Amino acid sequence: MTTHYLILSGVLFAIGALGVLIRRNAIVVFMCVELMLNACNLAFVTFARQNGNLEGQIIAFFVMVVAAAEVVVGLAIIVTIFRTRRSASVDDVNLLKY
Amino acid sequence: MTHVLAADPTLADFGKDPLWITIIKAVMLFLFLMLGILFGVWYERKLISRMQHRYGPNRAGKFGLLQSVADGIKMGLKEDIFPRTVDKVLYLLAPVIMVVPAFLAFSIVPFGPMVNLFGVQTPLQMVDLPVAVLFMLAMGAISVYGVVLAGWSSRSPYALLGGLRSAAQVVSYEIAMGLSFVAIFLFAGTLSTSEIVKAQGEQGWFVFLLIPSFVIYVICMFGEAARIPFDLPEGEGELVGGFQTEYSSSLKFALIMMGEYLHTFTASGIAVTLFLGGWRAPWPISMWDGANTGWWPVLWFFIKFVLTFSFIVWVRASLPRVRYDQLMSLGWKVLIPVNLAWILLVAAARNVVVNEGNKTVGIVIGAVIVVGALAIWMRFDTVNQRRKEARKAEVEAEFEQLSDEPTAGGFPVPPLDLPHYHGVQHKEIPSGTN
Amino acid sequence: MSPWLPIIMAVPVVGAIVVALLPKGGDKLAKQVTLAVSLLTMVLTGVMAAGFKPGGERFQFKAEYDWIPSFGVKFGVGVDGVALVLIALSVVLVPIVVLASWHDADGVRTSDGTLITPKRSVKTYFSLLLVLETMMIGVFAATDVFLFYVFFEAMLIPMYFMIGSYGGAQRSYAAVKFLLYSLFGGLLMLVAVIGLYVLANKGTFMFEPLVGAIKDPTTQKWLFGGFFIAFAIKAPLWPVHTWLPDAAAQAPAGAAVLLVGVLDKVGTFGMLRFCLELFPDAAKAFTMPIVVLAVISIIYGAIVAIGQTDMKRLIAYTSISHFGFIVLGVFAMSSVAQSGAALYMVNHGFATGALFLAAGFLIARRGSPFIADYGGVQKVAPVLAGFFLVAGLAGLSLPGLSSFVSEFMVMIGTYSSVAHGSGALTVAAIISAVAVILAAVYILWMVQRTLNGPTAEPVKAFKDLNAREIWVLAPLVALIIGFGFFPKPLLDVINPSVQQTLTNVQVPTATIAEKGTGQ
Amino acid sequence: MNDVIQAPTIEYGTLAPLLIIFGAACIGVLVEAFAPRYLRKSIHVPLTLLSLIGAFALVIVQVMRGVPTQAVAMGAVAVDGPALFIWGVIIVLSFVSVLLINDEGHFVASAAAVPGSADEEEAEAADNGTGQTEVYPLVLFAVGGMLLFPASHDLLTMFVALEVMSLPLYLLCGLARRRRLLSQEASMKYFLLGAFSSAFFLYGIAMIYGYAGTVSLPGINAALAKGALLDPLLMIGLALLGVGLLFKIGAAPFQSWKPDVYQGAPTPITALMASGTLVAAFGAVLRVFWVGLGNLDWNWRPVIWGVAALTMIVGSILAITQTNIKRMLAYSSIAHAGFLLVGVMATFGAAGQNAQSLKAILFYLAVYGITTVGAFAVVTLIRDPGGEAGHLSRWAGLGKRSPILAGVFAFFLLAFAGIPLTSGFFGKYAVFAAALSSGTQPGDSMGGWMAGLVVVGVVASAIAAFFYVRVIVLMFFSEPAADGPAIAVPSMGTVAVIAVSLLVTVGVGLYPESILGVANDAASALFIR
Amino acid sequence: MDLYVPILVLAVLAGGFAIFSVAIAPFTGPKRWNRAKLDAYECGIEPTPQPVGGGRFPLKYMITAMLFIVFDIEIIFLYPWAVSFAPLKNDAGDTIASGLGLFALVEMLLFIVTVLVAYAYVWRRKGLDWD
Repeated sequence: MTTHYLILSGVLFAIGALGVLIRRNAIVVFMCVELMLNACNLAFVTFARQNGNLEGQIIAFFVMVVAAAEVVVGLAIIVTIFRTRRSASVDDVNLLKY
Repeated sequence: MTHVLAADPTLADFGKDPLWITIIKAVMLFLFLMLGILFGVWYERKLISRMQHRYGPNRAGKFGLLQSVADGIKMGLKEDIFPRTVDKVLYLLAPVIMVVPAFLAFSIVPFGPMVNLFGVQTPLQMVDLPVAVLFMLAMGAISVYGVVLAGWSSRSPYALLGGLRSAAQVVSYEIAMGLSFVAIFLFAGTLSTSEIVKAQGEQGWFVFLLIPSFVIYVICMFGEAARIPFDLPEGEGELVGGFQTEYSSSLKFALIMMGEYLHTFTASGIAVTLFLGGWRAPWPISMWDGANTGWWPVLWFFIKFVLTFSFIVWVRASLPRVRYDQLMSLGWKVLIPVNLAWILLVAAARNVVVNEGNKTVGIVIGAVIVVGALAIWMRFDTVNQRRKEARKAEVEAEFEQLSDEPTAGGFPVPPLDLPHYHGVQHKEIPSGTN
Repeated sequence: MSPWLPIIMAVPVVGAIVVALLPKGGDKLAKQVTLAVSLLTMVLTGVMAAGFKPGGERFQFKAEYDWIPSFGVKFGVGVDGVALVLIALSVVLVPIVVLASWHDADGVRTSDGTLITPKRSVKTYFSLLLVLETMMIGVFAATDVFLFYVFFEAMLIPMYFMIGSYGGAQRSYAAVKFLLYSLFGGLLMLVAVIGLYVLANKGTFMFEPLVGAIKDPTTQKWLFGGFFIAFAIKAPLWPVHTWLPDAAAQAPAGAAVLLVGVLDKVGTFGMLRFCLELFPDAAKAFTMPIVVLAVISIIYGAIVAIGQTDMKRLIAYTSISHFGFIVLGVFAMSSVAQSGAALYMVNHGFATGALFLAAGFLIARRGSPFIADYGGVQKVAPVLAGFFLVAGLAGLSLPGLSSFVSEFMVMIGTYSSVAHGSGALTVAAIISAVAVILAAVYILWMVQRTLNGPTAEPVKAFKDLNAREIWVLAPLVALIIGFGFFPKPLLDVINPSVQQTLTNVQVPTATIAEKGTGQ
Repeated sequence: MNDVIQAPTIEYGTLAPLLIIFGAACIGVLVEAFAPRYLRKSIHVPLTLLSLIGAFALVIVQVMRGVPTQAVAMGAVAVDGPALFIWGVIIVLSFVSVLLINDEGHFVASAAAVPGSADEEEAEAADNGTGQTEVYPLVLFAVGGMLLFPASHDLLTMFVALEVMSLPLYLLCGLARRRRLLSQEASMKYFLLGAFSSAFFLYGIAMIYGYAGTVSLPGINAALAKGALLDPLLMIGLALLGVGLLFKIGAAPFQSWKPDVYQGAPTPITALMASGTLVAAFGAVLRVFWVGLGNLDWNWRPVIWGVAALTMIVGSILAITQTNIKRMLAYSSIAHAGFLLVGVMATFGAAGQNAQSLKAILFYLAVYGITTVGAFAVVTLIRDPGGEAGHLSRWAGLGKRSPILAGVFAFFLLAFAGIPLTSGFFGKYAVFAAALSSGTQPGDSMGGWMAGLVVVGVVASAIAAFFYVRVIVLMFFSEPAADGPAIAVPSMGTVAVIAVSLLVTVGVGLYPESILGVANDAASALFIR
Repeated sequence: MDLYVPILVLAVLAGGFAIFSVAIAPFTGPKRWNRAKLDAYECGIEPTPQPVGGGRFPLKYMITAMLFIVFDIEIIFLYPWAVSFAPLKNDAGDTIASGLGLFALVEMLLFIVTVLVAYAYVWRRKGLDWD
């Protein structure tokens, strides 16, 4: 029955990745990344149950912490950009050309 | 009193009920809460008005007991205002999101030990989890979503700001509250409520063991349930009803009110369960062996519960509402650091008491913690003291300046010795001439 | 362990540092120091060369120091005959070049005073020159393949800057082209070097242990390819020669002399030393195609040279043709031809050097490299004209001048070589003989167009050679004529090591039988 | 918790360098909190530098005491020979970079302020050119992460280290005083892409955990030894893990962030990233592929082959089209990542072979890192009114205007190009040699492929040489522009940085054994498996 | 899993109730249309048009949110630590799981001190002040 959870986490991860690639608003992109991280958490916990050891759940804890840190840093950056140029769209961020 | 009663349920006793028992329990709990709300509203109003030398509701039914029923019906029959600008789905969803977790949060509160319910041995508790307390906190957190969404979907500045304010307040106090439980877990070694109650049976009520935790919890309780003195979310005086501005009437409003009442109930329930020995009989009665068996504990629980609730009401009657910055700085600058220090202290003590191995190190560490905490506190205290004095001094200076030179500070005051005040050119108009 | 070579290599680089650190405005001093250092180096080399025993063991004045043990790289130097003469060539050319380019860096003015190259940092130029000298000595002296490679590549940088900063109008283009060509070849060679080390699995880069270390023919072919391409680019062999005319034309005369006179020799030297001895089977297998390339560049160089309007380019193309001869000699697999090739390297150095310098003096006077702008120089500046004529004749290897001996030996050797049984080499020799006539054409035509005929207007203002310039050309011409009549000392030094090479390559004894016919 | 929990043990002594760095970082935060603004920098600088020195000394002590052969902290961290070498290198590099960071005027006074706004003015007035002093603790945290990253012995620690390393860098990128918008963009792009890639990394970990039932690298290897090697979980995990790691080293096709970030970030930070982060990331890559996936080499080596080739080619070719010096250096660093990957290709099979290629990579990393820092240090000195003179055309004729600076820079470029008698050449040689010799060891199916890869590398470096040479041509062979950029008078720190980098580049170029020997000792004590 | 069944049941009950009352509200009451009544209430003045997705709000709230995340995570770490700190005894009173003891105490001390460092920083940088 753990397969269902895996499928779910896979779907979540895919949605997140797709969102990162498609969506244009920085905050949304960034939420999609968080979604991906949570998909990872789901996978970890599922595998922890499957393998019958606790590592996965512990890892989930750490991932939460890291995600939190990422949220804080990311929001800080995005807010700063927003304050300087009144827009949080990735498309407006185009001074750096290839 | 370390003797262990067979009747004490542990985690192992849960998840065994047949479905129908579960359903019965659920219905019972649900009814209990609904009636509780009806009764509670009446009780609160009555109590407060008594404290304020008023009669309070006394028209609907005996002692106005049916007052809240009447209110409910009235709300049902009022017009259901649906503002044009709101975000439809969320606007409707918000009250639901607020009320459902409030119900669930209460489900982990134990009412009593193992009882015989329709011939089935089952603990007198809806459900218990290895992470029961965490579950309760989580539910509390979810209903914050309700608040924020309510404010956000209303599309009105008051609602938005109100929602954010209450969200900020609730989360801030959630931290302190969560920390205040840690000491308990240090003693009980579990998060399951039933086992915590059991542990209180063995180690005594935590309210006595961990007074600081209890005090902090009680403070946070008000913050969490947004009761006076911390009822800023709907501080009418400041932001016209806060996040529920647009829920002007009707059952949606009723749901929101209900949710907040349930939070209050949960807060009291948790206070009773974690600190006041849960369903255990208080001291003199506990002498009698039968006190903690059968259905008796339900009685003890109710007594404690009602008393706690009355205390909340009493506070409402006696304290004014605090300012928002005071609220926040209390939560962030006082409760959290004190909590952390206290936790470390308890841990150190606990380490010395129960853990095998070298005790001296533990003691040393404990001493270090105490000294360090005190040092920091004193330092901050003196700093604050200096700040206060400085502030005071400059205010006084300002005042001085104003008093001896009226036009200072940019507020021109007309000099009081101008001639016309004394009526130099004042021409007497004789009365009665025409 | 003899300290000779390390000392000789150290002297110029120390000198370079001294020159670079001279106080501001010490240009004159810098030039004098440079000249002194280069002369000292020459003297030292001479003393060392005197101690060289032609009959003795192959590598003499050996010195080995651990350099990079983790890679098995040693700082190993030592000279055999060929290396010795080439080192001699370089140390002789350097002081001459120093003299020749005395004023190159401080803005060259034509006789009518127009500035053709602006003022540039003198100290940099001369310290680069000295650094280059060290590396030229090092690359010939290295007995450690890795060390050889290091010098082979590092040499590019000073030359690159000399061309790029001190050259003519197109200098940066020429410099980059030169650098990239050589670098590319060098990198391929690097792969081959690594491959050699790994596959030989001897744990060392020293030349002698590596001889015959690679048995498998196909492996040999690959590695040979790596080395050969690098060398072919270096000693411009058709079709990878195109960088040379640009570089030589843009470089200041002095630098051009070193470029064509010495740096390119590294290529042919490398073929003789490494390609042949390390990968004999591959060398034999590839002889035919390489010979074909050589012949092509002989003819091609000559023909294109005829069409040139720019003196320096013309000389560059003549050298391409000459290098064709050298490569031909190297791969003819007969001792005569190889000795001839080795000798040719030296003589060509002197001859072309003289030609470049003389042309340089002409250009310095007129400010234009184009032949058409000259005419009747001999009336105005007879001495200059004389030197130019002699150098030119040496270029077409007139009998009695040094290049004749070597060219003759190469052709004889190739003609009579029976390596690869078939008379293919014979045919090659015959075809290449055509180039002799062509050479006569391009040299004489150029000489005639510049020296004889009506004196062009601007040429009238020419001053004849001053003392410095005479001192530059005289020794070269002396050497050309001297070795023209009496090449034996050089050959005595060269022959043994060529023998050694051939024995390492294991060519049929028949060829070795008729050795020495050239003398 | 039905089973007995044993209190874990932590070898504080072995982890001391890490602890010093992190401790200093925390103290730095406290300094930020309590020290008055005008004092902060004068406290931070010695604190940071001293902590780095202390950490380095401790690393030396470790080496003296003998390299541990056991993973410490319950198998979370492996302080083995390579790790110690990498630590040393990272600490030195970050020390040098910090010297660069001390230089005034790189960092914004208050990052949150809107440019030109009132509070910006106020902040500018308040700080004496030092800029936001949070930089120092942030750098220390980043360095700590860099130290932990290559030493982490299970994937969880590695992930945490990765984030600890990256998050401060994300912020630091946005702190440039001039060209603010550019810098903030860089920071945002770096953050979004970085978070994206780390999510991939994490999901990869999850999959591998699902396959192996553990995240400790040796455990994974053991599981590979007996488990089925075609398990989809494993494949997905391997791929995603690879994406995460390759992103960090900026290998194609995950290189796109590098030029933007390098260009936008304040140059000292760019120097730190280009040197320290690269070193750390490669340490991690080596550890994962050798310790964790060693039994799977037949599976990942073809992929790495392609990636390495692609990276070298892309880096070299795209660099040619660049007009901005920092972007060009970024692409060159991509190309170098490719060369290093060639070395990674060679780390497999017999221990001896592994040691050799390990040595090569370690050496390469050390010399490349230091040269990079030097190059960026020079870049900081060529200034326009609006900030650093990024555009290549502004560099024209620099050789005439300040020959020494131009000469030094040219030398660094030659080192990048791998001309003999510079450190870069020996780095490249070492890697290529390792690759070729790995191709010859028995039982390797990819012998010819390795040779092919080396040839690709050679071609790539020939292409790369072109654009390095182009800059030299620009600096020396073309006349200076009328309104050339100003050449800032370098501070003591910058001078020291350039001098040190030059010294190392030359010294190692003449006598590589100096570092090579150390790398050799470090590598011969292999990764703990 | 079936530990959670009762919660599910209760959730269904409460949810049903809530949704029901939200749903019937429009039908039970009268409808008297009035434009002003359906506007957003701003004490009687013309309501300020709100952008989709709510208006802009002070950054302060965002900062609070970030702080909350950080400290909540800290709590996450405190709970397991607290639970497994003391040795676990069964009813018979003999230890079935030894506590982490001194080690845990020291580690948690370090952890909390680290958090307090950040806390002090935030405090000093006026992160906790509401003016």
